[in-house]
Amino acid sequence: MSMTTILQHCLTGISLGGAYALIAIGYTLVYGILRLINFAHGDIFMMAGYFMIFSLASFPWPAAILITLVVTTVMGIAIERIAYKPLREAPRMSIMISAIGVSYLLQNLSTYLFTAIPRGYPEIPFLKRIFRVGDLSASFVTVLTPLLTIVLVVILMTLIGRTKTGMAMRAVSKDFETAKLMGININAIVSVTFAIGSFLAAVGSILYFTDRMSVTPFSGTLPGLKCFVAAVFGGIGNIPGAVVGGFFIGIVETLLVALGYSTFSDAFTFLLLIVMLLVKPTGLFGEKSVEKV
Amino acid sequence: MKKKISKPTIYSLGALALFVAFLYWLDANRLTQGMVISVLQKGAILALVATSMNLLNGFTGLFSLGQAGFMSIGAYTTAILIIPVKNLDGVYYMNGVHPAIKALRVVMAQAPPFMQTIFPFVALLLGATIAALVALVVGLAVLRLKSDYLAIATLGLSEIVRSIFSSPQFDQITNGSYGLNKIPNFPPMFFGLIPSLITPFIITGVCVAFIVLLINSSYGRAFKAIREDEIAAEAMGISLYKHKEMSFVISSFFSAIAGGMLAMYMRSIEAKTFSITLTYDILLIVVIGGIGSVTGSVVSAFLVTAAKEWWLRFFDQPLSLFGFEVPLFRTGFRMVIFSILLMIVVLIYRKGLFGTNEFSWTWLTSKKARRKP
Amino acid sequence: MREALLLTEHLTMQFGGVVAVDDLNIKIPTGEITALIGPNGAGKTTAFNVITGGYQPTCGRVIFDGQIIAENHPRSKMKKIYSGTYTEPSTQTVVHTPDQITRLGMARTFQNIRLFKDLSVFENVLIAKHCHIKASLFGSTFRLNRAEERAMRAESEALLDRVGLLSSANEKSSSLPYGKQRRLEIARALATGPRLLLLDEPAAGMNPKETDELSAFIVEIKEAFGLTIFLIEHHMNLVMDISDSIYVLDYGKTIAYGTPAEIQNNERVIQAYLGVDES
Amino acid sequence: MSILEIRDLSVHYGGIVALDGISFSVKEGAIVTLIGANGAGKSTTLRTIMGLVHAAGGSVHYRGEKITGLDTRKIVEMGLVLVPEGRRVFPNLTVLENLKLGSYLQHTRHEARNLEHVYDLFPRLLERHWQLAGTLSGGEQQMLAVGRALMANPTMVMMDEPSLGLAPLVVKDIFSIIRRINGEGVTVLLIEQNANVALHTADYGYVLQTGSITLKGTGTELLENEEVKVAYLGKTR
Repeated sequence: MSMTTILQHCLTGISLGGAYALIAIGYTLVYGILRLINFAHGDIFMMAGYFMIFSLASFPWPAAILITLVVTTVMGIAIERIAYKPLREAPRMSIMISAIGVSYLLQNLSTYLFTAIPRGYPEIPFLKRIFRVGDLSASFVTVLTPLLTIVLVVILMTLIGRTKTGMAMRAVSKDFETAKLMGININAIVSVTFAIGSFLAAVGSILYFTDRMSVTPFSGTLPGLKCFVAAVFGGIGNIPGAVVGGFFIGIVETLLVALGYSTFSDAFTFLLLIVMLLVKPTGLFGEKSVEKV
Repeated sequence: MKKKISKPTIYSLGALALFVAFLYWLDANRLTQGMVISVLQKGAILALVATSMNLLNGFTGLFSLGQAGFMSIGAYTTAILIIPVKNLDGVYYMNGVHPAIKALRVVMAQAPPFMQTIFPFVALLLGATIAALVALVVGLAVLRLKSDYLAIATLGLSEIVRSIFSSPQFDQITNGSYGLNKIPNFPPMFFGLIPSLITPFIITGVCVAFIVLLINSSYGRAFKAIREDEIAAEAMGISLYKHKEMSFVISSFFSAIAGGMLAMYMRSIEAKTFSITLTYDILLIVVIGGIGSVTGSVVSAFLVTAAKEWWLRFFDQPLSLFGFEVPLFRTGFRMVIFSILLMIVVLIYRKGLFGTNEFSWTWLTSKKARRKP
Repeated sequence: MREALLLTEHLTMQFGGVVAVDDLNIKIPTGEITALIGPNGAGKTTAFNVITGGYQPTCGRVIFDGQIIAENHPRSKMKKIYSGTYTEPSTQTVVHTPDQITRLGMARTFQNIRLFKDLSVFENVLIAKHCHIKASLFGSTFRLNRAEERAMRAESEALLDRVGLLSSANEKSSSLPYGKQRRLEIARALATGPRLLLLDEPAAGMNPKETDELSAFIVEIKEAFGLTIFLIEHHMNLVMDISDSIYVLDYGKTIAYGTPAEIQNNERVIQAYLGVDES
Repeated sequence: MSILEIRDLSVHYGGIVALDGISFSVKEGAIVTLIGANGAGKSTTLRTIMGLVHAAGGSVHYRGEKITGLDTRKIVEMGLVLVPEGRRVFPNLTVLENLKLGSYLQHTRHEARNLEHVYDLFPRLLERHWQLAGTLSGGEQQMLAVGRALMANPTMVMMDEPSLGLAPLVVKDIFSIIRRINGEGVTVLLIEQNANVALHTADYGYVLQTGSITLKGTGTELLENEEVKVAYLGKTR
């Protein structure tokens, strides 16, 4: 393999990793606060793909992007309110099953509404513009994805680090009850968490699908699970960890595909998960938690 | 002392006899009753996986999502061992069949006829044994994980198995992404005394009976103790590691038997068949039936299959009432309705059909009285 | 003093830099009732958890009936932050899981009742009998151990009768009133056939009348089953009533040891409980 | 005039009666203590008042208004705060952030003023304001927990075992701070196992035994009462 090809693959990998990172943040935030693997997160990402297809059919792209972001965010909040909130006091298995149920519902609903046939993802012209540097060529979206990811992560970190809401989020993730004693509205904080997660999933969706050109009702399942792995890998609850995990999985996956092991790229992700859980369950940057008997 | 047969036993035997008679009737009318047969057979297969998943999730409290993976091990093993030798080259027309498999199958084909009739069952058992061994090894590692981490690790495991089966590196064994077809249907049992149509019910019956016996044994009680409270169970002298491993291995064994039967039922399999969605489908059956109820899982498997494949079909057809075209009715609507029903069960009627109760005749008659206010 | 059934030597349990149990040396004489008392957060339950195998000690050893059931010495990272007073190098590491320790003959109850809530009273006790089962998984599934199973059931029934819970044998354990739940938890521990019974705050949440009943009950089962009892308790009436000797723990350290009368008049104990008179 | 009035409050956990119809009141501007052995129901009382635990019966009135069943947030807004048992500072947040969360419902303008006040009471916290709360010593964490409560500009503070697990000298510090806060007009309800120090500090006290109030009186009265000792150490045989 020539140097150029390797670089080319790395570029693709970084781009894919950026999209993964954005989705992984959603998992990590929700898990951090509710201790829930939001199995429906990948499907929210998939739905965002369809929202874009339909909004771009009738609106110019800036409006379409805005609509997609808003609708996806609202959907994320609604899912939490309807399917997770009633189960907050229930055993952990119930809420996980509910999340799986939502995932199932979204897949079936989108099959019904949009059929299982892959829908072409519309091209947003400026994203598809091709850049050439020497022998390397890349579309604008490939370059934009990692950059945008970094920018969004920095904004998010600032939000969580500096604002009152961010502080409240960190407090809630550690101790529900004491957070209540501060007068923090837990439900509002949980909603904010889902809003941020869904918003980032929508951004990730636009970047991801622009590169992949079509959406099916099952497009979200595998990327969703992989991004959860990314979140676990980086240390669940830890945002930079999720980003690192996302990039890592994106790059390794791309390289494996390039080497002709495309079917093993999924297996690799899950192997990584299992090994990580066994060797360092807290992930790369996760903090230890002492369990009480 | 003369044993007195109790009323419930008579009812049960009666119901069983009626069901068997019905199956024989179906066998006689198999040309006209295709839909019923198909639904019942699939129901029986899913009843077995659901029960084995319930053993793990409902009775031992281990939230595992690896069923599809173990089913695929059973399905592939069975398929490879029972596709007729004459069809092998046709099935593997793209990549050719692995010489070892070919050789084994040729030897098997020369066995005496009565051996031939038990090969399908041997294949099912072999698949299940392999799955159990995989579970044994994997269990050493993943069973240390707690609740959601265990769920995601087993789900990952299932995906690993799937990607191995579909990878080009194993083309000559699994036929990669083309999958396997021309798989023979269920074999008859007892030299044709029991027609092939009834075979899956017998297998499921035997396996479910085993699971029920296990659950009601001392070991089953230990499983339940772990479900209720791990720390207390351990303090009562129950080895968590040993019992979790037992439950995981047994559950995987029976999932693989069901997988093998699924291969016989569908006649063709591919790695995609055993995706996460299949595990979700089974989980939903367990949830609807009641987590921790074997009868719940069995009844729910038949109900869900019948509803999905048969009764709710009309949702997928355009419907006109009194000349008006009813909106919404078209392909896929059935599954939406089904998902919504499911969410209602999950959110409102959380115990499912049976909760943690088992069906019994006395329970049936007193159900009204016991219903919660 | 009679021979000790349980001994701890220089037992220390550290969580990071926090020393929860500090150089604990106790002797539980066979056939006696020994109490461990001390203010909230003194490290009593931690000591219990170390003894029953829930935690691996940082240092020191636990000896049950002459056998070392847990031993450890501070290593690697722990060595650096180890703040215990015990310096004599202990070289071996012995670990037993809680279930192994139970099978050796030591059973416990929990501070916040941990019954198998969804199971019946009878099943709760029957499950505890499982730890000594001889039949294999298949033997038990195919009912090849009829005699054993029958014996397990008969013994469980007898035990429930003994503790006065037979009439509620088929009730869900969580539906029992509080006092009976406590009693059931003790019965369940007894079903494992222990020689040493550890009770973690058995009277927590009980009113004086229930507490008195419990005192009598503990003495009764001690005699009936030939037990040695080690208990943590805050209800001083109970402790003073039934204990042969008492250890007092404060900030992880043993501050007093003696008979109930000695403890009640010990200045340090009174201070630990009522606080320092600051005026 | 009593600022807090508990009438016949009972709480059940499953089948367990944690509080069996207790009644007591707290005078405005006073330090009142509720003492009793472990498991007597002291923490449950405070948690029920704050709306963290559902009351099975009875009512809580704060400044004449019934607050039973209200959202914790509303109760904090009304100026009643709790310093929870075991400090419960947010270990992943800095000292300053912990304090800021204390005035979550306050206007930013008040926040600065409250902060100044808290730093004045606990200069230690100012020194360590950038440090993660999890790295503080037990005593400092307790100061932070108290400071955080004061950030809400409360009319009344309830404290759940502020002396728990602290060295005697630190306990002394904490109690002198409690008196100082009280001197500034804040009503204090104190829960303690450490009866001596609590009764010396308090104007009035109640003794709670397994879910019921068995004794009451002024601090000095209770200190001299032999029965208090019995409640802790049991009857002599």
